[in-house]
Amino acid sequence: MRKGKFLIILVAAMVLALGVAMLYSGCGEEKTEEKEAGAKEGGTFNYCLNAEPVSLDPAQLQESEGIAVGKALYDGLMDNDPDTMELVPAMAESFETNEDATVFTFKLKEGVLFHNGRECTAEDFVYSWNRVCDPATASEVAYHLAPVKGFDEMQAGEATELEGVKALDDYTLEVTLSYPYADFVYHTAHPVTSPIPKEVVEEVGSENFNENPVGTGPFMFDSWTHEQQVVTSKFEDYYGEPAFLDSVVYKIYMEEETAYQDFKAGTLHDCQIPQGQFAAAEAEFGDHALFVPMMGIYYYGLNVTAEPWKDNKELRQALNYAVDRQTLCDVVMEGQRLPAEGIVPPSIPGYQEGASDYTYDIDKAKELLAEAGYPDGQGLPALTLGYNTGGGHEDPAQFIQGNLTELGLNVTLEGYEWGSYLDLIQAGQVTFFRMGWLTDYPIMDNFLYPLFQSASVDNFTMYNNPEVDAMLEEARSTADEDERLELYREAERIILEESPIVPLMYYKTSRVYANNVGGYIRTADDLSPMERVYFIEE
Amino acid sequence: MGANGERLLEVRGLKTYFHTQAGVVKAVDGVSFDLDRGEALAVVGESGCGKSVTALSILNLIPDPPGKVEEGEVIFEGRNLLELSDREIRQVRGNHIGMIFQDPMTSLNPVFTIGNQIREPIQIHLGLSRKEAKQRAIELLEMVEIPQAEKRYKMYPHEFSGGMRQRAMIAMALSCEPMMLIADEPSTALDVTIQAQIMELIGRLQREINLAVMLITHDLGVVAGVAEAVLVMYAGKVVEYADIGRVYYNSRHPYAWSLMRSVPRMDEKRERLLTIGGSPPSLINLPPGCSFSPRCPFAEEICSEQEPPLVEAEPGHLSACHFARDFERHGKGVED
Amino acid sequence: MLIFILRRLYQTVIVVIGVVLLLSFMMTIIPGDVAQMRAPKGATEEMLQNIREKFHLDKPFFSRFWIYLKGLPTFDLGDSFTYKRPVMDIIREGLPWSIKLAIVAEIIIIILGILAGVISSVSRYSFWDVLVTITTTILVAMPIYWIGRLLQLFFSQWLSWLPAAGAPPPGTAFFTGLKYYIMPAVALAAISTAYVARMQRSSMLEVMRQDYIQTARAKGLSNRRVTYKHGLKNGLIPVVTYIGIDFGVLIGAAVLTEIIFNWPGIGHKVYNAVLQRDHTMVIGTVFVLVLIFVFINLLVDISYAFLDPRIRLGGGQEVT
Amino acid sequence: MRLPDHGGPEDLMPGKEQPDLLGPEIEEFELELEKEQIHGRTALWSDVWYRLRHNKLAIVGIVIIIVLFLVAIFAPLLATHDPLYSPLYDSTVSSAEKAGAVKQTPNSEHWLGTDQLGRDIYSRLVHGSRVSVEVGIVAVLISLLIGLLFGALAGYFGGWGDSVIMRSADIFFAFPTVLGAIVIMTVLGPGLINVFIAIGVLGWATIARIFRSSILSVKENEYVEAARAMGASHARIIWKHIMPNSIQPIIVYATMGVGGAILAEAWLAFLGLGQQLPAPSWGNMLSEYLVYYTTDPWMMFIPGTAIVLSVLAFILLGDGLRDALDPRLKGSV
Repeated sequence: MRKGKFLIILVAAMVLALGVAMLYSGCGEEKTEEKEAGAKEGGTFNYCLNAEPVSLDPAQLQESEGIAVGKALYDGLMDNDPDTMELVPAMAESFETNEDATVFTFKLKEGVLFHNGRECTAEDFVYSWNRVCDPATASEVAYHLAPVKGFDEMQAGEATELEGVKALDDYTLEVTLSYPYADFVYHTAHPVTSPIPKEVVEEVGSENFNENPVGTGPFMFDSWTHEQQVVTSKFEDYYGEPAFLDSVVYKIYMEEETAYQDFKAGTLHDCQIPQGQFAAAEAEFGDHALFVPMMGIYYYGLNVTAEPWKDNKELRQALNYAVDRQTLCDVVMEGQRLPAEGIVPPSIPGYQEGASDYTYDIDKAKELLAEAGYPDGQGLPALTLGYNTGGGHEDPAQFIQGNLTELGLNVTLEGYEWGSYLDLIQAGQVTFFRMGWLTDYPIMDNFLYPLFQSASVDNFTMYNNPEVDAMLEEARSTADEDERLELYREAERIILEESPIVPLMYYKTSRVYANNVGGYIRTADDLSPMERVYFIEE
Repeated sequence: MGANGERLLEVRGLKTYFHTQAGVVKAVDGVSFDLDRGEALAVVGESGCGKSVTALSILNLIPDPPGKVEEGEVIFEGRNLLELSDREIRQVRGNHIGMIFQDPMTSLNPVFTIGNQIREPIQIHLGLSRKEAKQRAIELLEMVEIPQAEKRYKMYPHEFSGGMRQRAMIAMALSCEPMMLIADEPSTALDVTIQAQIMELIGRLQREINLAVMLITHDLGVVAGVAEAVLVMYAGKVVEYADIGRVYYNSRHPYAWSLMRSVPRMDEKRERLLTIGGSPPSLINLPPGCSFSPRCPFAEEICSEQEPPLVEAEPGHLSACHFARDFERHGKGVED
Repeated sequence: MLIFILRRLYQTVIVVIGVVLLLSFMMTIIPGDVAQMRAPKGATEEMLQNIREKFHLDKPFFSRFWIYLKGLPTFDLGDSFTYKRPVMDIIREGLPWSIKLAIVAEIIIIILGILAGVISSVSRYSFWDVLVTITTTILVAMPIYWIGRLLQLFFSQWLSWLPAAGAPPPGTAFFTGLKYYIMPAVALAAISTAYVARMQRSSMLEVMRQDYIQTARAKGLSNRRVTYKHGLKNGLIPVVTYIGIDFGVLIGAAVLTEIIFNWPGIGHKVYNAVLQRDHTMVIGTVFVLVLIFVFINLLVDISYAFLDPRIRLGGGQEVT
Repeated sequence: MRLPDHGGPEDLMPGKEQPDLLGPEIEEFELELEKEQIHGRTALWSDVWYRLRHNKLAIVGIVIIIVLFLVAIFAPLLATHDPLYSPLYDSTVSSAEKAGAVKQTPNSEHWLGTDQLGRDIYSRLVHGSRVSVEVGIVAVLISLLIGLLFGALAGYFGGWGDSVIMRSADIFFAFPTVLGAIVIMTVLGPGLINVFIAIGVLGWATIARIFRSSILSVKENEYVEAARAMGASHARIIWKHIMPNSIQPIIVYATMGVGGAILAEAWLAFLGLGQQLPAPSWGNMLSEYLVYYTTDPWMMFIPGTAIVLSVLAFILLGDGLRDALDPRLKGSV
């Protein structure tokens, strides 16, 4: 009898567990009506970071977390308009460029102060840029200044100063490039190129500047508790509009899911929406869930030097017609991505609609497959589709596999962890691979040149087209914006037609912010300018 | 059986059963006996005959479940121990009735000092202070002939030899000056020489402090010098109950008789010891009739049909055998 | 006793060196070019070579191993490839969190595990016993990260009682801070609590049928005193040993818990370090973890001897 | 020494006990009872089966395990859908239907609902049982192979080989398991075969230890001495004489190890190091559905319950086996 009771309890416990699960069906929180907007000065904003920043030294700002904090601490010559990503002056009053886009002259604003109270001058830019390029600094992001004349000599240790950077006077900075590159001015909006005060670097030591950062940005550094938080406070003497907030605390989370929980609990004022909850978040937070198209492309690459992709444009095109981007974006990604028929996303100046005519057309795909010599997939060896695990790439990969199976191909999936993934792709062991590309600057060049220029190290598809190479170089040396963009557009069309990649989706941000917050936006480079944010009077 | 003293304990129709899934184990099935002040009674039988259970039943120490005292009375100083509350019976245990167990190696708690363990009942039952209790404990250790008692008091059981431990157990059992001591095979686990010392000690204490002793053993040899009466048990029942001389020399039950002959004795020359064939029966499924009949060398037809009652074979000598009254003739006839 | 300790120490050293050797070797054969991962966009082969040199990656395996070994006695574990700071600094930041979490988990294990074990052994087959038995068995059978998620679902998502994750931010009051510990500690403690409860129960049952318990009862002690004085002290011996050794395990085994609960501890870091091919970080962290583990083992062995007087003087009994 | 067919919940406990406070004679008596009355003979395996049969929890375990194996064997027959099929991939399905095809709650068409890609969860669950069974068996076999070999070498021959092997076992013990698995999996790369190897390799040390100590206790027995005296080879002595007498704790450990391996597959999958997609495995399913734990928490309970039940079953059987093989055996959880 005792055992009878025991078994009954056992079964009951199991049933109960299942029952609870079944009964529960999305009884989301009641949506609270937003109060009448009224900006309030002050307050502490808890900003969510999804990893520990690698560094807060501008010379080491490389990943989104570091840059998010860096953007608040440091200002540069130029900035991107948060709404349009267009270039706008920051510390520069104005700039001029010569005919072939090799010399840039920046006129600086007067009275810009560092957080330590000293005025920032052109010399500080010279010092800071030299520091970034100095091999002793061991910057992994010095490449932002790679076009500057003297960069290579500096990196090789043959020079101690950048030949191409000169302070003509306190408020004039002249930059000479080693090759024509009209879009260089966009680089000066990147926080790596921000000025820092020499005396602070010398006082704390270059290595420790990371822990004692001083800049000209709207917020000052207070403290950094590793793996937990970075605290910044409002810089009262900011040269631009001072921030509304008293301070911003960057809270470090390792896991999106848990951050989201804390956001819902009110601990955080913004955070990423975890994958799989986009629709729910949109329903729950309405226009406080920000899905803004980003400066990046999610694609599957084909190694065009490897079988079966080699010399078989039709086969590659067939794939492009076989994938159902709309369903992928709408259903699998819950509308959190934009279907990509081109390479350059809509948030980039110069974006062209209909860069390719790849739509979901299984019949067309089958036709092309037959033309490629594999009618209904016959004769085509089994394909292995590679992706890196753990980043939410599993569902798109399975979906693409489903699409290609429908086309008649035999596809298996192979998940790799990121650490070995790039190696295997470059070694040519993975020839059909998932890849994403997020750019540093909102320029078309930054999509086309690194990915498809034949000598670029990031050209994973091994695409090599002399015509495209020439066009990209020409575009770089074209100072005229319209002409330049037209060249890029044409290059994009050619690349797409040759189909070394299957573009799938454009990234969108997936950020939510709290109900009592105003002025919060998400930019195409997935940042939120904190100086614009304020709390709303309850 | 010595009915000459003041009656201390009366056990009447004691039945202790264990309820297992295989069935009801009748470990003790209707046992009755008496014990006077200062008297020593030996309870004898093979392993599994119910003698230890009888002892545990007296102190109501049978684990429930699965065991249960089903019937019977244990009258100790006029009170039925089986009807006492938990609290009341605890006042009897260790206080009025002390008990020692077979294996001194395992009967002492290894993680407490000897002194701590002896002190415990003194403090609880006699309400002595810690210091007084310590004084008393040391006296007790001296009483049971443990040398350097003061030093030994602080030692742990594993630092004691087997014989020492049993002495310590006795000291502990006698710490509250009980009227009765139950000794459950107190010497079985010890060396032969130590055995004798322990039995001697028990005998001495019994005489000196007028202690009633219930001595449980499977070995009749060791009780010879101590016990006055003997209760022989088999398969949960009393099969013979008489004073020691009668059981030794004039047994009226074939089981007891065989037991006597299975013990080497100094005073008798025998060519070989008798062994009892077979093994004790299952207490769940007792053979019909006399439980001992399957192993009994003298069994007759009636033995496997009717259960023999416990009768007075001669005055003051109870036996549960169909042939109890004329056992001598009957038995000898077969053996010789 | 001294010989016993010395022998254990010698074994400890062997184990630690063995772990470092094994790990160094495995990190070497892991596919993935560290330089490639560390290199910036558009890096040249020359730059890659510089990185390799910087991290000694160009040297043969044994010379690299030797470089490690030389640093170990002074806890010079090199610089992390990812964070570019001394590994020891990063460990110093993370380890206290891991230890604090392990301590809270250990408290839960001790209180709940022992309590549950004792309760179910005292009242066998009672409702509580059955409940404890079912719960413990199911807990052992549950993937720990699922336990974590369920806790978050119930206590954070549905009931909003506890913060979903993270460590208490600096300056949090003690009791508010404690709320951050509850869920990760419970998840971390779950399996061990179940083991301890099962162990405590059977150990108690084992003890409670020892002869000395019968002796104690025959002395007229109350059930409570018999159980909690005579029973528990004996019944605790194997459990305490387990709990002690488990403490070392808890510090190092919290990888999944720390990931799910965003705990800034060391397990989390070492997991990321493996994925980032941060050799120095992986080896350094595991070295420290193993050191803690074997050191705690050593302590447990020694303290075991003091808990059980039988071993205290006898000196022979080795606990494995 | 225990009541013959005790089957209370305490059978779950690592150290099986008998009713407390029975006098020694009762225990002896019970021994008699078991030997004589119930069995009549003392053949080991029939004893084991007898005791196991009367342990209700072990029976629960056995029943679950049988069901698990049957499901794994007959998965294609039991499944109602192709576990890989999703209407999302189907060019004949309209986009409106596609939108409604994912994360359906259980219904008559999809008994356990559909997953985030619109696949039938029930069918994936049924097919996923195969992975769990395979991982459980193969990983444990690998552990056994390595563990028994090294355990035998260490225990039987002793000497420096013993030291080396046992120190290596120490090293494996000191190594945090999860971390060990992560490192091995990153070395080998993901995939089912590598999951077998990683879990298998990590389990050898315990088995080697158990086997070594039981060999040590059996080795000096007279029958082994006798066999040695008669010139039997080492392999023969180990196989014929020592193995049958030291294998009991190994069987118990291996049984529980199957449950452990199923669990390990689950957390490896959680770390993205498990079976390759889209093949269903319970670990993959659980970590996939975990993502939706706030919006569709019912999803994770399906593979979760399946994992818990099957791990539970092997623990129950392992506990039962331990009691049945040797009621006095303790502590080898």
